[in-house]
Amino acid sequence: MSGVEIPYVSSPRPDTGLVNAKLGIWLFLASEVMLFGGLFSAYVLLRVGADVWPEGSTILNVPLATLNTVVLISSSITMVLAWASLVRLDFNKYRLYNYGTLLCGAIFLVIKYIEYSSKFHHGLYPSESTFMAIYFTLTGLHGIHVIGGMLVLSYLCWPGSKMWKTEPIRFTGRVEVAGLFWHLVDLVWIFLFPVLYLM
Amino acid sequence: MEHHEELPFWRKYILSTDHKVIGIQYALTGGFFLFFGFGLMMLMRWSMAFPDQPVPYLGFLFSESGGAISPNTYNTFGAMHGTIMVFMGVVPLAFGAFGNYVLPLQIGAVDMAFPKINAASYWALFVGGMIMLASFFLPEGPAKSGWTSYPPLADIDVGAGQTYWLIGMVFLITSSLLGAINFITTTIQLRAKGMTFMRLPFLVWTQLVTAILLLLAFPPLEAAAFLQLMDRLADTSFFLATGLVVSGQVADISGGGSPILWQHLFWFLAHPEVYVLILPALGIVTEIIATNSRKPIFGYKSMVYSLIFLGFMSFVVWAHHMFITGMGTTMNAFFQTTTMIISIPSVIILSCLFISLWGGSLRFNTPMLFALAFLPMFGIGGLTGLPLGLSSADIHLHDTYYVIGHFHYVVAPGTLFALFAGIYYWFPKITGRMMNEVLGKIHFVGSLIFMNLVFFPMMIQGLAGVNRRLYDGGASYADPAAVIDPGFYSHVANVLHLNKLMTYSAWALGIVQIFFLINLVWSIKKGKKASRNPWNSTTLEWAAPSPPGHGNFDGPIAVYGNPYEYSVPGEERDFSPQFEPGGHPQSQKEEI
Amino acid sequence: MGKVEGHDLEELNSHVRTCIAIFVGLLALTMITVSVSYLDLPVPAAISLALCIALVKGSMVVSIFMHLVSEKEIIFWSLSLTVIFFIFLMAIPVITQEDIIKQTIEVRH
Amino acid sequence: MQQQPMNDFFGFPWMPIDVSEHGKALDDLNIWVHWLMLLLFVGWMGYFIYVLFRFRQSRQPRAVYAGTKSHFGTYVEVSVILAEIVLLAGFSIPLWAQWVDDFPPEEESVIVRVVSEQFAWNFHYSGPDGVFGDTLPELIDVETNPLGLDREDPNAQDDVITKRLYLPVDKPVITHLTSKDVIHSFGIPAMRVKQDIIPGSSIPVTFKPVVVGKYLIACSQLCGVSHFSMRGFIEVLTQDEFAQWMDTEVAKAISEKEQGDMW
Ligand code: HEA
Ligand code: HEA
Ligand code: CUA
Ligand SMILES: [Cu+2]
Repeated sequence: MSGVEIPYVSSPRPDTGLVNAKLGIWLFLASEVMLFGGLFSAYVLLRVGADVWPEGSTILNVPLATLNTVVLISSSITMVLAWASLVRLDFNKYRLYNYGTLLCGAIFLVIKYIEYSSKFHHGLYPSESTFMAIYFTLTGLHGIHVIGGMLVLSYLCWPGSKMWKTEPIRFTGRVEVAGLFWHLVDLVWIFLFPVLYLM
Repeated sequence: MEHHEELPFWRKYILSTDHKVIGIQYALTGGFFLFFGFGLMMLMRWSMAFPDQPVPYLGFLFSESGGAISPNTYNTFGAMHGTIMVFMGVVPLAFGAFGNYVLPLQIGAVDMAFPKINAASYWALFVGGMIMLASFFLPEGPAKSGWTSYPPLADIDVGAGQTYWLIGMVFLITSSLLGAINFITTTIQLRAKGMTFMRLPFLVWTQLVTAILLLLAFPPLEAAAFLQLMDRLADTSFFLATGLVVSGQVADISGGGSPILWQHLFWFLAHPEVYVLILPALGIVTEIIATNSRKPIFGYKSMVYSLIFLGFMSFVVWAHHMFITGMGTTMNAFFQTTTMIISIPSVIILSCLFISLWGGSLRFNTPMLFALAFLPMFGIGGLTGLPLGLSSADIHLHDTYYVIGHFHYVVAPGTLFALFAGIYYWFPKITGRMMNEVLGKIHFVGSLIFMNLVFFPMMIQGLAGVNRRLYDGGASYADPAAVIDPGFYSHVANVLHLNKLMTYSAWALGIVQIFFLINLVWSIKKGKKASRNPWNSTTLEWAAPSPPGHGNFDGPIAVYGNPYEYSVPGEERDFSPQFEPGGHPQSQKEEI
Repeated sequence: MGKVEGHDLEELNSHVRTCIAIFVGLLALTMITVSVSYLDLPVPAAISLALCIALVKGSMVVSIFMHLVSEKEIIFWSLSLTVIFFIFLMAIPVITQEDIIKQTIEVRH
Repeated sequence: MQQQPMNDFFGFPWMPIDVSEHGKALDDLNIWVHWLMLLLFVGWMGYFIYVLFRFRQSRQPRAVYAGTKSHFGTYVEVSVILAEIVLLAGFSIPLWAQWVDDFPPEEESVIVRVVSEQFAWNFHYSGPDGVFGDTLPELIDVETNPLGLDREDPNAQDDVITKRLYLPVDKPVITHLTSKDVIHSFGIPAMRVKQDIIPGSSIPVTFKPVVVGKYLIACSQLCGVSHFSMRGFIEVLTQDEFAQWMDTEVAKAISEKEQGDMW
């Protein structure tokens, strides 16, 4: 709304050294950590209590997941480069790298889709076993985060990038903040991958 | 202040991003749900006192069961009473409304750090609330497995009620998370010049700690809600053990899940949640007691440290709700010990408030009366937590009315009284008019008497061993016809008559609230005009006009001293506001 | 070359170089953890190794990509709190689950 | 219903009678902690009322900035801490350890499997052979075989399944609690027993009734629409009566089995 100027939107508050959005996103990430913490805790408790627990690699497709890991890690580095390009005032390069991130996200989802459909094809639904249930829940929730991150990045790539002309510092801050979220999605996958596929 | 272009009504009052408007939206929504939840309980109390008898006047609502409340309806109402009161009543009012309206003013901010997220937070609550309300119109009715929604019962519940509950909870959780992020960021980033952490009014501290609890405790419940949704919609067995036999049929599930898992994830949230219900109340009470005793709060610093410690410890006591699920000695000892430890900071905070009164000049206006009554009421509630926290004593008391009595003493004559006090106290700031004192005092006396008449008998029933969640209030355990042959010992028989007393008192409590509602509506238009600082108070919100305009203060504002500088020796006035130079030299030592 | 205010280009360049190094490191660790999983180590060893590698990778992402190493104190504190509660959340339910009323008597069938 | 005898709680008849061996200790703890609560409450309440009267505005027009310098609050806090330590270390933890770890020798006890379901209690005695017959979920029939007892199993021949819990007086009981469907809770107010029954696990609980009589089991966990009426009935008999009752039941079980075979 018009009128009130909220301080520390683009320049940091001297005593804390932070802009509002930076603190806000880290708090949000903290809550995300606890969200996945709840699910991981469920995983641990169910696994410890189970009589038998299948080794992930016997059911799931490790090569595809490895590929997905590489894709997500790559998307993280393009995210960093996109932000760095903005700091260097190179908007076109920012867009290019941002396309790269979005593309990686899309590849990730396509591979996920292939994995899911091959499971369904073999009649492996979440109701099959506790392992399949936690696999679908964890990767599904992670997939929703990927989609969410892609929506934010698309916004910053197209309609939201108008802000670059008017408030470049604030826009750079937004990209940085979106990047933090994207890295978290990567981070979660880094743990999901061994937990579900390798052990 | 510069003049703004007029905004259309819906931008100004509906989709507003002004923290004050959002605060009022929260208050009205929370107030509505409190009333609604209380309405459910008045019906349930009828059933407890007069099981199977048609409800007077409202019998048409229950035509299927001949006007009486059936056990099934009772269970749905019970689950929804708990859910509504906790997540849609007290949290929106204590955290959402008071936090939104008062917190930015008290730290000298122009608005919340993220106004749009703030509005989104309110609307998430609204959607969640609507989903919960919608579930009342489902053919099988809303959720009926208690506010705790323990599986397998909740998992295998027929009808969509439990699914609505879970989806509604996801929205309510989202709302609280967004709110929490906003509150923490605002408190850390938008404090006015000179407002150091140790100069924050205690209410701001309590809201800050509350926000941290919500931020870190709610997500695991969200995770649990997803798991239960999977169980219900995708036929997984996260919470279903192998070999369940439901109504004679072996259930068609993969099994291998754990019902206890839900309890861990639920109580990981729900214990911090109960402190979410009480901490803002403690903050409100502290503000009012300081103002109306005209002296600084005793031991402000130790209160702040206790508060932080309490917040931290609230994450490691949760399994005291699970003592009798089959815990071994080691973990049991661990949770008993943490539970006893967490009672200490509460004792310290309450002692500080009691001692603060010593040497004061007490003004007994309505907000002060509610705030003072809060102390012993919270005291009773808190003290009755101790036998529950000692697991060996809890064996007898668990899931009896003693537990119900314990927590209602903290949330009803505790938190609700603090909320009433807060409404009477900040009403002049919000509307520019005072509330009526006579009506206020009637409301106070009536509420105090009837709250105690509702909740004290619960302790007696609980000690006798009467269980909670019984639609007939325990009559099945005392009825000679039902207790198949005579000669069985009934622990309930002697205390059953208390049900009627509690029911009548609950209705009387409802009638007393009418005085409050009349007062509320009447005072908006007809109340005595209030100045900026009607209570001669010291904190920052009283520097703003009543009601504050867009952007809150007349101009830049700075802070010069501690929050509660009342009756400073040598000063002529008995209050030295934070926003004016002056006050006790001690309080100005710390610089920015 | 210009830059957005409040940033030091030198620092930025070296940060980007570190990030690329980390990227390569992450790829390498991914390959290692996958190949180790084909070694058929005993389960506990395999789990600990996989988790250790994941932890290393995770802290690389957090500290460099998310530049937590150079972040402000308040963020650092709020994350430490989160980590503590995360550990509580992971550990206490399982420990409790393991410490149930157990004694030698089993129902004999 | 006519008045029932109650136990004393601070001079009021607020506690149910207690017919178990361990109950007294739990009640004592309960009373001790209520003493602490009462002390705190009465102490602070006295102070509170005095303060409200003494420091009202008309009597004390201007407040004293410094308030009190006394360390009264600290003393209270320290005493509360000490009292809690005593209650924890001296009573509650040891009592709990006894409650969950100290099981009587199996030979000297009555062993009962308690199987709960929506909304009924079933009790399974192993009979003279001391071994429970197999139960298979597939065999469950609500009317004739609520536990799905496998009548072919030799160990099941003499097994007794009842709807009421019969116990001998003065003899320790070991119950193994299981549930067929949802969580129930095995609560016996008159014996200070309460234990949630978690489907999927079998939880042992021990107690010892010391007075002959008839008592109620109260299901203490919300388990569905008829939770309110999920009572169970316990009859504590003299040891002779119990032995006699057991003999009749076993004979009945065996003869039923033979009849079943003839068909
Ligand atoms: C605002 C809410 C709130 C608060 C603050 C508390 C505070 C406490 N609670 Fe409570 N509790 C609930 C809400 C709350 N609780 C709810 C909702 C449930 C039930 C949930 C369900 O099952 O549905 C519950 C259940 C519950 C249980 C589980 C019981 C059971 O199911 O068997 C236990 C067990 O340990 C417990 C313990 C405690 C303790 C030790 C405190 C301590 O923090 C209390 C510390 C306070 C004091 C010790 C008071 C100090 C006061 C003085 C020293 C001064 C006295 C002076 C005068 C009175 C004049 N609570
Ligand atoms: C915050 C929580 C809260 C609050 C405030 C209350 C308030 C009340 N509760 Fe509730 N209750 C619970 C939380 C709460 N309860 C929970 C969690 C359960 C357990 C559910 C379960 O078993 O799953 C429970 C269960 C419960 C039971 C046991 C049911 C059973 O076990 O079967 C009973 C029985 O009498 C009861 C009674 C009451 C009564 C009489 C009030 C009264 O105090 C109500 C008083 C209400 C008011 C006085 C309304 C005030 C509001 C206004 C006046 C509007 C203000 C307007 C604006 C601001 C605009 N409650
Ligand atoms: Cu079974 Cu309640
Ligand atoms: Cu608790």
